[in-house]
Amino acid sequence: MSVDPQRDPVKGQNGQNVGQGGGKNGYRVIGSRPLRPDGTDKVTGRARFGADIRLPDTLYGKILRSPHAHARIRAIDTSRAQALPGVKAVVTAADLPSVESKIQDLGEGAINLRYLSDNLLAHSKVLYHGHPIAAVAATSPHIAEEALALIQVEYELLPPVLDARSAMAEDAPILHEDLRTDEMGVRGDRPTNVASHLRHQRGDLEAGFAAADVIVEREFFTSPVHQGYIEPQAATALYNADGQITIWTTTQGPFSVREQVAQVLQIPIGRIRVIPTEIGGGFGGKINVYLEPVAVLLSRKAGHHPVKMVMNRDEVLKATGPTSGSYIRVKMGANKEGKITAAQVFMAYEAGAYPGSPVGAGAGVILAPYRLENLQIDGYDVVVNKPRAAAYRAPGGTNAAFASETVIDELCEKLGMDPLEFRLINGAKEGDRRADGPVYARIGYLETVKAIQAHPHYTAPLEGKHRGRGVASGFWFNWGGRSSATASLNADGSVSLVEGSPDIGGTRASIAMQLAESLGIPYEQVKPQVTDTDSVAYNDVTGGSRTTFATGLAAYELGQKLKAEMLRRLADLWETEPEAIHYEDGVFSHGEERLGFQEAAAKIHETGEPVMVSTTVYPKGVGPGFATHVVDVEVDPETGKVTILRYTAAQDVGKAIHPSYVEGQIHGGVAQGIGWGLNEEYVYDQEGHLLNASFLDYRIPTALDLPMIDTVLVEAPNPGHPYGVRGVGEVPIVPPAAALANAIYRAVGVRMNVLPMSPARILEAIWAKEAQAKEPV
Amino acid sequence: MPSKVMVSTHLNGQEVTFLCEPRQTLLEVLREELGLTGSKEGCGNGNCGACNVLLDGVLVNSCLVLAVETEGRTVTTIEGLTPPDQLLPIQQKFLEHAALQCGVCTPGFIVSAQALLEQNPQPTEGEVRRWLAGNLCRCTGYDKIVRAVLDTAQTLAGNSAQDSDQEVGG
Amino acid sequence: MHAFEYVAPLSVDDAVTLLQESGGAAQVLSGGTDLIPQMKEGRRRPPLVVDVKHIPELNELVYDPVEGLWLGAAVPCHRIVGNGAIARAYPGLVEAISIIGGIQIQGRATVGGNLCNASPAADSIPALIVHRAVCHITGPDGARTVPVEDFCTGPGQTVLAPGELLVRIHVPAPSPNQGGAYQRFIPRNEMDIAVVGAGAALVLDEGGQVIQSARIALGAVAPRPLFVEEAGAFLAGKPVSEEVLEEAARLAREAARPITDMRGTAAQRKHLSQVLTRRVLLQAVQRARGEEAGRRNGHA
Amino acid sequence: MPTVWIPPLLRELTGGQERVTVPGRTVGEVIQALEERFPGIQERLCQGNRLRPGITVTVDGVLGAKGLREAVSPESEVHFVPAIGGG
Repeated sequence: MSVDPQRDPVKGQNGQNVGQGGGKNGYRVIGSRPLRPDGTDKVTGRARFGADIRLPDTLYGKILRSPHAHARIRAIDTSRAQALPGVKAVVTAADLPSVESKIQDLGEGAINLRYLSDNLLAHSKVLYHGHPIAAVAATSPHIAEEALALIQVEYELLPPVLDARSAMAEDAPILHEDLRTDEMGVRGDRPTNVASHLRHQRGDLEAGFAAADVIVEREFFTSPVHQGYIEPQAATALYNADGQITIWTTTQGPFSVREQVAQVLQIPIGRIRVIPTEIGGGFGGKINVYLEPVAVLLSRKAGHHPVKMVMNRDEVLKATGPTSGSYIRVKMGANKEGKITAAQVFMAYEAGAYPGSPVGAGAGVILAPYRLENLQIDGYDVVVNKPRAAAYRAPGGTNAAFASETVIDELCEKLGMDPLEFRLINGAKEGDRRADGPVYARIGYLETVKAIQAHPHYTAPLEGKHRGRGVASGFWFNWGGRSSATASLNADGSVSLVEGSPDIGGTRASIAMQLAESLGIPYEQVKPQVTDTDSVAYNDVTGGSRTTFATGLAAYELGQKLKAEMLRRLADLWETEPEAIHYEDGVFSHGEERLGFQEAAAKIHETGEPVMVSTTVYPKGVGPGFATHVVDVEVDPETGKVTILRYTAAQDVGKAIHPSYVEGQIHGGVAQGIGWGLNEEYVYDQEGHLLNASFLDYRIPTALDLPMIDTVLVEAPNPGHPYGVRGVGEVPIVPPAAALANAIYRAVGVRMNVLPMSPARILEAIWAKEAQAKEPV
Repeated sequence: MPSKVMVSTHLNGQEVTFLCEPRQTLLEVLREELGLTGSKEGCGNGNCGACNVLLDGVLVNSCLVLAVETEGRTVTTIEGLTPPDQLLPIQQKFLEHAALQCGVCTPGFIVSAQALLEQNPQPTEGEVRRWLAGNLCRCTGYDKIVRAVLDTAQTLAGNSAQDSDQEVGG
Repeated sequence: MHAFEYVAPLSVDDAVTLLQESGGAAQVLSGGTDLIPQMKEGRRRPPLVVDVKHIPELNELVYDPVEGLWLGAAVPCHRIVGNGAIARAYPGLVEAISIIGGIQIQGRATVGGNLCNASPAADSIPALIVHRAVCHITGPDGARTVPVEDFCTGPGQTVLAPGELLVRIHVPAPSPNQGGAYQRFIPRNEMDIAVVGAGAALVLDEGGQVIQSARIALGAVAPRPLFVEEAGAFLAGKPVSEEVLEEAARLAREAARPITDMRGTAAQRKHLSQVLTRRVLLQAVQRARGEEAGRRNGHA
Repeated sequence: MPTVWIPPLLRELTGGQERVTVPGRTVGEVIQALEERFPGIQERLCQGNRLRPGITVTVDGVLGAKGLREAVSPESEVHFVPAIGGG
């Protein structure tokens, strides 16, 4: 094998930057790769994650979960559990205040409070295998577990509904008697499992398909998949004797936890303080509360002891949010010139036990990379007897792109066109209209296509039997949201940065870097920390690819404000106007006067009040993200197993603040997309029992399943951010499944329409193809 | 209350005696009784490696060891592996390569990678991946982790090559 | 986990006494990589756990080119895999042992435990069967031996009577011109349970052209690891050819009676039985001839 | 006057019209104006004095934070789209 320096596994970076960045681009700090401030604690085991919290007198809480997918609860008897020595409290849904059916925006996405409450502890029905029924606090986790076994629940079994299409059937068993289909404000007139229907429509479909020279129509099936964060949910709550509540929890959004706990327990937020611990992965799955309100109830009932609750992996997989399984139908037509003439999409997403699948997002993603005149998308949010779906990295995007991007690949095949050429013909650019209506501002989609087209991966021939190369593109909206932060100037010239965005993948660094850049000081002088809900103003969750963008914008503003304040103070000292002071390269000067940043800080410290600035932002200028990926695979036609030979991802990242962590986001998203594409799925039996609730049989990729992942950071700066930042975390999970499907087709000639494309399924597809070939024509 | 057993073990270079129930795993005792929370529980059944420790120098999942089994044996956790005055080269390389995002799997990876390098100072990429396949990471796609391990090996080899050069020269 | 007592006897006799006194309720703890998760999940609730790792006989690992291999039931996999002489003598057996879990599992898991756990999908068992391994068991009534192919009686069940302890496994010395191989199919490349496992060992004539004897065994295609005696018998006396090996593989497929479960379908397992048997036979022939082919590895 | 794109599920109220121009300096005023021309549309978009949960508004492609108080210029293009949460 020849040595390609870019693929040398030892040399730090494997990727490249193209576009306007290509280096530091006049920046001092942005674009460099400093060490993260929390790194040492994380490589030495000192960092404190959710389960690492230990308070004196702590009790251990455990949850009893439903062994059934769908059943009415006739009776719960907790008396034997309560009598077990060491048990301090037992709670059931009867301990939850009754909340009205009210849709509330709780940080990210709206949810009906009644559903939220019912998901914490089932009130009258259990709606999925693993649904919580009761909780116990005891002096040891083992005693708590023993107590669970003493709780007696009487069930009336009901038939389960296990996928979107059967849930939509006329005679399907109904999960929620009061659920009616919402069609933008109009409620249906009968009980249903279809919570809502949405539609995007433009142009003339019939004319569009009539103008097509080739039409491809396919249907697709995908299973629920889990975020798979390595740290299980963990929360400790103290309901103090004075009614004040403190919650230590591993969460993407401490403010959202505060809000959810307040609403569901009917307690004012002013009595709740949420202290985020380090968070061991989330990917959208650590936004909803599962343990926190229950731990608060137990703490109160147990006599104001702290109660610590830690899920095990079985519970995480059974009862915390997977993302939706789905049924999708895509019909697309194109003319001989390679232009898409029409597209029609039907998508039904499994919401799990309560409404709220990401079908809206999926509908926005599915055709987003393309310029279309005639289109219709219908999306349905459907409840089934599975855990309530939660956000998962570009929610709803991967399965949507799997459908549309493989149909596009088939169109290309029929037209005899290179799939990247096809995308250059149809790809969206600034001024084009998205499928859901709005017009794109500056985007870098076409640049990602060109970056792959020019990449040595794509230009290198792929040789060998049963090998294939596939490409696919993806889109994600990204998000702004609300952020706040403060910065204090210390006498030695260091700056303490206090922010409220939990750091899930290096954002302390990327946010501190923006403050350093803005203030003109070295990164090492900024000391960032993530704080609790009492110590900074509201922050939306770390999610939606918003943190480096929005909290980073706050940090930029802090830098500007701090600089202005320092200028004002020095002007006072030097008896001049702030505008008259020159600040460059960390040096303030005015006439003969010169002070380095550090000296200036010391001088300001000695001569007056301390300097602290704060800022809050709610930026609108969100830049969406696009990516194009290429993958080479080899398929063993006798076993159906896929080996990934090479993977390259090009992405419009706006501006890479800390390129290592941008690459890391792409690596991680690709890895999750590959897992989704090849092996990850929830496996249920006919009664709705989840069969594979462990890391043994819920197969996330190991180090041996992945190659190095090449990245191309295309930098098309986002005009809505002073440094051009776009969210980068989500879009990389969108294309992989489709890219793999397209590569598998080229390797062994089967078009896969089911996720995951497990060896068994590929084998069956190969058999089906062989059987077809044998049939007389 | 179930009866407890007294266990003496060499833990991170010290003689430690603790009381535990036979049903408590080594991981539980480390974390809940001894305050050593660097070893993490990601799965509890040996499928993720986040709880990796060395038992008599052998890499094991501490969630699959009963604490009573460690009587008279030597246990090294991430806390004991880290030298008092500086980071191990593998830890430093993890930082430099940004080989961690959320960081919860990191202690397990460090313990595992360090055990690899002691046994096989010059592993190939394939050997690194095979060795680390029992450690799950959901954030990084393993790319930067594998690079960090290979780079550590290369750096250590460079250093020892320099050392031996000097010995020859001197 | 439920509460239980823990004892670590120092002799086989003490262990047997403890097991006998418990009336079969006690569980033997060796590497614990199966037992501990099973206890955590409540699938096993023994009142007494007998840790056998302190018994000298169970820690014995001796290889002699004439006597063969004596493998104590509590020897962890990493000791076997790390022993060059054993790996050279029984590559097909050691490669099966080397894939019982990742490195961390290898540090604890034992072949004895893999046998006694009696999973139909256990990796070491087909490999032991084809290498003619024999279990040495001690119980209240003395010692007895059982060929590995007869040791497991069903999922999680073995021939061990209450009070009986698997002490060691004996593997006969390899014959000249012997070759063995084991392969399993898993969806990932690590950390999975075999969808199907296949082991083969055969002895060629001096010229390396004629099969003198052969044994084939499959995992995960029946309630217990399956010794496909007829496929080996078919090969005995036949010259090596693609057709002959394929026919033996077909016989293995015939013998397989798999079920569909979350890890694989019956049809897939039937099919893989033939594919993997053919592949391990080819590999075993190459090894018998001394022309070992490199192992396929996506990251080599 | 600002152009409002009518969500497909509401076009039954606009006689099938895909987009209409109505006066207004804020999204709220635009909806008021729509209501005057297409009675019933306000109820489909709003709950009380805010947008319905699950609906957000974009003005000139930009997701507004102010809901009904979001400013609209005479050249603006207004869309009502599903609210999206990220991971």
